[in-house]
Amino acid sequence: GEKSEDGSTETEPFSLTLDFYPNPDHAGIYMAQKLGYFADAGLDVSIQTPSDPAAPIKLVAAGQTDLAISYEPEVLLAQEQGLDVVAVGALVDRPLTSLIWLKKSGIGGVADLRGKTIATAGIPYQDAYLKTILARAKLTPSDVKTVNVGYGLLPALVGGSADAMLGGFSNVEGVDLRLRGKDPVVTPVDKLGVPSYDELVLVAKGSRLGEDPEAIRLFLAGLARGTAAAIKSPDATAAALLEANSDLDPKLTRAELVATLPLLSKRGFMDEAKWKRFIAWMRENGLISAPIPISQVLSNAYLPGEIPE
Amino acid sequence: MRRWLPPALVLAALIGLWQVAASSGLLASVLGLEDFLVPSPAEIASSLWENRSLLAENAWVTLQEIVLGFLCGLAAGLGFALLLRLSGLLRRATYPLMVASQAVPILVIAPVLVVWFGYGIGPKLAVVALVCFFPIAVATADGLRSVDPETTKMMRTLDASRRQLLWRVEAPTSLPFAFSGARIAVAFAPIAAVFGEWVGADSGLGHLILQDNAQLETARVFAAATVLAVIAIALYGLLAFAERRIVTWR
Amino acid sequence: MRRWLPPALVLAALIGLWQVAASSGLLASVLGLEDFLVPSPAEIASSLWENRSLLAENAWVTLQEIVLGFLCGLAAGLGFALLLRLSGLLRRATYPLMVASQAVPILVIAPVLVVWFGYGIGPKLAVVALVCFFPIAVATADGLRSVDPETTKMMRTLDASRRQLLWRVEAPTSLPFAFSGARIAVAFAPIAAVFGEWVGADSGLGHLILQDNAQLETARVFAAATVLAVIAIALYGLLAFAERRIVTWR
Amino acid sequence: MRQDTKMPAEAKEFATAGASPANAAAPGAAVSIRGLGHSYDELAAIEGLDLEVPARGVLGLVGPSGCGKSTLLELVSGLQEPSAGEVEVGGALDPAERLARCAFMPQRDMLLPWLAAVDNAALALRNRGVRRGPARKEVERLFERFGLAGFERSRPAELSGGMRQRVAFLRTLVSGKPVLALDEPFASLDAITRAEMQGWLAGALAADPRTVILVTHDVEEALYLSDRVAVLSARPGRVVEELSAPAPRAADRDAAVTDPTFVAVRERAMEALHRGSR
Amino acid sequence: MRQDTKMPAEAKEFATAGASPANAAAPGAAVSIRGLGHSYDELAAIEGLDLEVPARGVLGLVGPSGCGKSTLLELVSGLQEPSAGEVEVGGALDPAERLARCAFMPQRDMLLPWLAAVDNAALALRNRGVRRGPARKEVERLFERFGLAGFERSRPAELSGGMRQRVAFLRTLVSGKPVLALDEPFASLDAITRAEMQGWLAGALAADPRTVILVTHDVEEALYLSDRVAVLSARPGRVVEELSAPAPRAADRDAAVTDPTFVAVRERAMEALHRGSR
Ligand SMILES: Nc1ncnc2c1ncn2[C@@H]1O[C@H](COP(=O)(O)OP(=O)(O)OP(=O)(O)O)[C@@H](O)[C@H]1O
Ligand SMILES: Nc1ncnc2c1ncn2[C@@H]1O[C@H](COP(=O)(O)OP(=O)(O)OP(=O)(O)O)[C@@H](O)[C@H]1O
Ligand SMILES: [Mg+2]
Ligand SMILES: [Mg+2]
Repeated sequence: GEKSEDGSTETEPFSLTLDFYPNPDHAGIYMAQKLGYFADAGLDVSIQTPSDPAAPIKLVAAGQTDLAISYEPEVLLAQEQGLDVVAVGALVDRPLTSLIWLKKSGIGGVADLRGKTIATAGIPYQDAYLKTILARAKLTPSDVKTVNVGYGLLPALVGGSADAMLGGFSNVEGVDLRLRGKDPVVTPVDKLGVPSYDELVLVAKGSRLGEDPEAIRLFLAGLARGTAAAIKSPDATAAALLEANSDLDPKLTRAELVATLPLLSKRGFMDEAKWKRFIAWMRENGLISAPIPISQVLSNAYLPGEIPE
Repeated sequence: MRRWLPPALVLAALIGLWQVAASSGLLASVLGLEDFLVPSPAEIASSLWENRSLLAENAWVTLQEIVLGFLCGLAAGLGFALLLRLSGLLRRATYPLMVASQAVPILVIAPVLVVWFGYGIGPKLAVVALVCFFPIAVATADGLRSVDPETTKMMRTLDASRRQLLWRVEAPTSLPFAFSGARIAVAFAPIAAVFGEWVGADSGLGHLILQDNAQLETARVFAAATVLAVIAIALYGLLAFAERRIVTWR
Repeated sequence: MRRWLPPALVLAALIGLWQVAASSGLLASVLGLEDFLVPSPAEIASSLWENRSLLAENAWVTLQEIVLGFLCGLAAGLGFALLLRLSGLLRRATYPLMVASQAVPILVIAPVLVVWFGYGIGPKLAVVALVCFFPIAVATADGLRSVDPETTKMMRTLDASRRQLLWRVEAPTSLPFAFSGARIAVAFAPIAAVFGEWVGADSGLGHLILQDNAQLETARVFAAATVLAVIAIALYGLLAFAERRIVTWR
Repeated sequence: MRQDTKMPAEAKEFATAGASPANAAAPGAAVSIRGLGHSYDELAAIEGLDLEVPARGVLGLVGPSGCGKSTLLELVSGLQEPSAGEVEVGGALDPAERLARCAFMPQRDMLLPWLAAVDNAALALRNRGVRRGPARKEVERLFERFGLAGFERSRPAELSGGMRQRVAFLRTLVSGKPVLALDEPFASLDAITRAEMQGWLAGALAADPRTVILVTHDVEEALYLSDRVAVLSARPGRVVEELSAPAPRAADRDAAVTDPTFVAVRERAMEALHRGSR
Repeated sequence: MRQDTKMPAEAKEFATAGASPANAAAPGAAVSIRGLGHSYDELAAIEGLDLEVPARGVLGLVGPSGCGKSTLLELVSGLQEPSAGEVEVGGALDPAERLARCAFMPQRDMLLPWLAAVDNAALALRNRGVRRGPARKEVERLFERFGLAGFERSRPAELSGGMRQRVAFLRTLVSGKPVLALDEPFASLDAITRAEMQGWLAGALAADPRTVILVTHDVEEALYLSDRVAVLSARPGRVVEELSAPAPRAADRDAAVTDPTFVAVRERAMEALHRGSR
């Protein structure tokens, strides 16, 4: 977006589809939006919020949105399905998905899960996490009762119809439970034997990258600035989030934000070695069949060199 | 006035009981319903009051989706019923598809809806219309078929064309049926709008419910649901009133 | 035989067109439907075949939920309609609640359902029954009201008690209406079962759809949806057949 | 059964029906109508009617179309409440009690389309708690004499107008109530069938008398079947003239109706009807 | 309007209705019924019927209840197809053409409950494309003479049985078709009103002749209104005897029906009816 002589900026429309409803994971994005970093970069960013986390990656592949937030496992599955999608940056470069139970349940460790009920979001690769986690404690999936509760994870755990839940985020559900005085025990899956991966990544359509990568570059640069700003001033970030989403609960959001900011990837860099290890794990667990050439799934080429001020 | 008393009383009684049970911890102990699962009426009421502007905004969005979607569904349903009536072949040919269309989870076609209608009011209207269309079409079609054959003979011997038979006899006969269908449809419409919003939305009661559900904001979830219920009852009442005004010969 | 031909042909034609459009890339170019959004009939068919046993298992689970839930809803709906008929007070008092019950998103009461019924077939039945109950109750109630007052006079002068009037006149009169309602209900039942499974399940077509959707297994998602549609059509046809057998005087 | 076995066939048939509690309660109830008036909104259907029907008496009602005959029958049977005056049936003013004592045959047959002819005819018995089997037997015996043999299992839609009317007539009779309010029971019957039915009714009433109010358009019919005949004026219906029949329900109908006195009375009735029709 | 201005009032009223295309097409169509038979499943309703009605002629049909009169009218009007034999109306055998030439008045009035009396009566005109306003005017003029004045806007449920029947009769007449198939048009009218209507019909037919098939239970009515009267036997309906009326539609009705020859013919008809009723 080059400035025209009269000083007004020509901005190009740019659509971003979130992974799910707005939450502190998106702090950098809303900050950049609020502080006009995207506008400076000549982008007029519109933010879409789906309710089905599997939808965004399809929409990006369908060319319906310029950029979408998805999950590393989802990206790999998309590749397996032949979708033309590439991860161009990490929003959160480590697992947030956690195994959560309540202290009062008296569960000391994974081994105590034998015969217990575990609520999941009904996502196969997360069931695979559980398998790996249980295996490390010498348990098999048949030793526990898992039930797919879709959106009902928290109610299931808090309501006592499940003893533990897998699928909640440490920085969202985890914080939420703590805030409600349920003192939960929250363990991200990479602490339980699942190879680390980038929980939230930004994906673009491969062919699109070939044609004009510029907008993507500009966006990622703006996002990096936004993230930096967010980390610097949490309060302003909270304000930005709440302003943009009046239906967020202020108290909860602030708490989540505190827990989230340290987890945000500053530049969005993705570690190929880490991805390779995770791909291997996915194959071992039969989630993907063919090997996936790393160059196809991710590219750090569009990230800003150093974080611009 | 007297017509409103009984429902009001029953409602008051229920809410009262519920409140007592909740505050006396009975719900938790007996029914196992802790207040973050099912808030007490008092909590819901205060949430309704505190979030009145937020709820109002979102309710307005959803109400538009419901009303417009219902109208589309109504038009489609009535039109389809007439078509079915006029062509037995068409009837046999498309009826199964019509039924099938009701059995497809929105989740499955959600991306398609987005591709076609974007994130605007489009997909919500589509979902609401799809849901409302069916009961209206089925009920009206049944109504059109329910004409006494003797009456048809009478019309035929008076040189009625197919169209005249349809408009002068079959349509009036089917009106009460059509209203049944419409009332059923309008009661389902709010839910449909909620699902429509789950296709992708940044406002509306459905959006709010999902958001709050994720945050375990149970009181506000129930507040939103209450607003939905009120909308449904209001629209249903409106239709029932219209029916009494239009179907005067029964 | 001839009755099955038209729908079969239409269906075949549609599927054929769809396949052609898909394989010739028309869908993608014109409608923007890439095959990972909407797989081609061929893909769906092969997925149906490859996963036949998996689909069959889960379909069986869901079918049970649908049928049992529908039966509960039917019983409740008919019973409620009779009650409404017998007491005008009850009618005015509970009708609004009945309507409201349809406007509450399952998501909102899901935790309650789980607490009460656990993760077994219970919550699914509850959801299906809740959805089926309404159209049946409304349609039947309307039918019971639609008796010609002259007929009522005739029965009264023959010393009919309220119950006899209900069973000998009002019930038969309302049968066609009840069937309309039941057919509408049974078409909605599969969706209801799917949502019921989203409350919490480890098998069933709804569960399968949720999994495959997260897995981007679009072909199998559509395969499952197809099975749902077939179930709906089959049950609808069954009811229509029963109606022809029972309502012989029209 | 109250009747002894020596009575004629018609009687027996009729009698069984007669064995109803209502009937036992009030053996042949008298009907007295005092200052009766009824209006639908502004429209005055009948006005200041006074009529007396003794227990087991038969009153014929003739009057111009739309003068309120059907309305009157509904008022008597307790199906509507009068806007003025009162009706007493077997000593009861209360509409519910009147309803219990009167069997009203509406002008339109009102057969139930989903019931076979027999079951339509047996409705009253079924309502009284008689099981389907016996109830059907009960009425089927009469189908033969009513010229309906072979149509026991036919649905109303498969019957001719006159057949439907006969089923409706039968349905009313077997209710076995002390008072019969018949609204043009034979209007759609041809001369022969009609004469047969009249003869049958005459015989039945002879064996097991009832109080009957008979609305008919056929003055001759009224005069043959009734003890007294009231001629009503055009709306609002008032009594123009009341005549007593010369030979009520005489055994030889043809002879009776051609008898000069009968003809004379008929002329007077016609003349009154003329006067009443303004 | 084909009629000139010198004709009597009735005629004019009737005439407007007469100005229908169908009528213009076939001025007074003749009806001939050859070897006609009809069965419902096993049940033979009518068998081997042969009847001729000349154009503008009036045929009266009397016969025992259930002998197939209504069925016959439906067959003639092209509302049902015979299982044997053929019907020709105005030279047309094709049912659709017959339907276009015949106006059938069903035994039950079949008024539409949601339409006011006028609109029910005006149905035929409306179907023919006449706007509501003119159509209503058209029929309202006749409401007076039919004794329905003041009930133009009443719903059928607010009319008496006889009033309903008159509306249905009116509805059939104004269709202005060359052939009228009337199924007991006056069955629920009292003697006076009935005589009035008969007189009106006689006058109207005199001014603007039509081919009429008149089913009635009243032999006298049949003989007064018809040129010829066919007496049918009990089901399956066959022609027992055909008589020609002594004084069809005579100006002075009372005189005509009391005339000895008329009475004699009536006796013969009754006697034939007896024979036919087995
Ligand atoms: N339900 C009603 N609402 C309004 N008016 C009515 C109703 N029923 C009857 N009337 C009016 O009351 C008057 C008398 O009606 P009713 O049926 O008693 O006459 P009737 O003597 O039986 O006539 P008919 O011999 O033709 O049967 C008529 O003018 C009719 O229009
Ligand atoms: N739709 C039908 N289905 C079966 N049988 C029928 C049907 N309509 C008439 N019938 C039978 O055909 C015979 C003749 O019926 P129809 O109505 O023509 O007699 P009708 O001469 O008009 O008698 P009425 O004088 O009593 O009106 C009757 O025995 C009747 O049972
Ligand atoms: Mg009457
Ligand atoms: Mg007939």
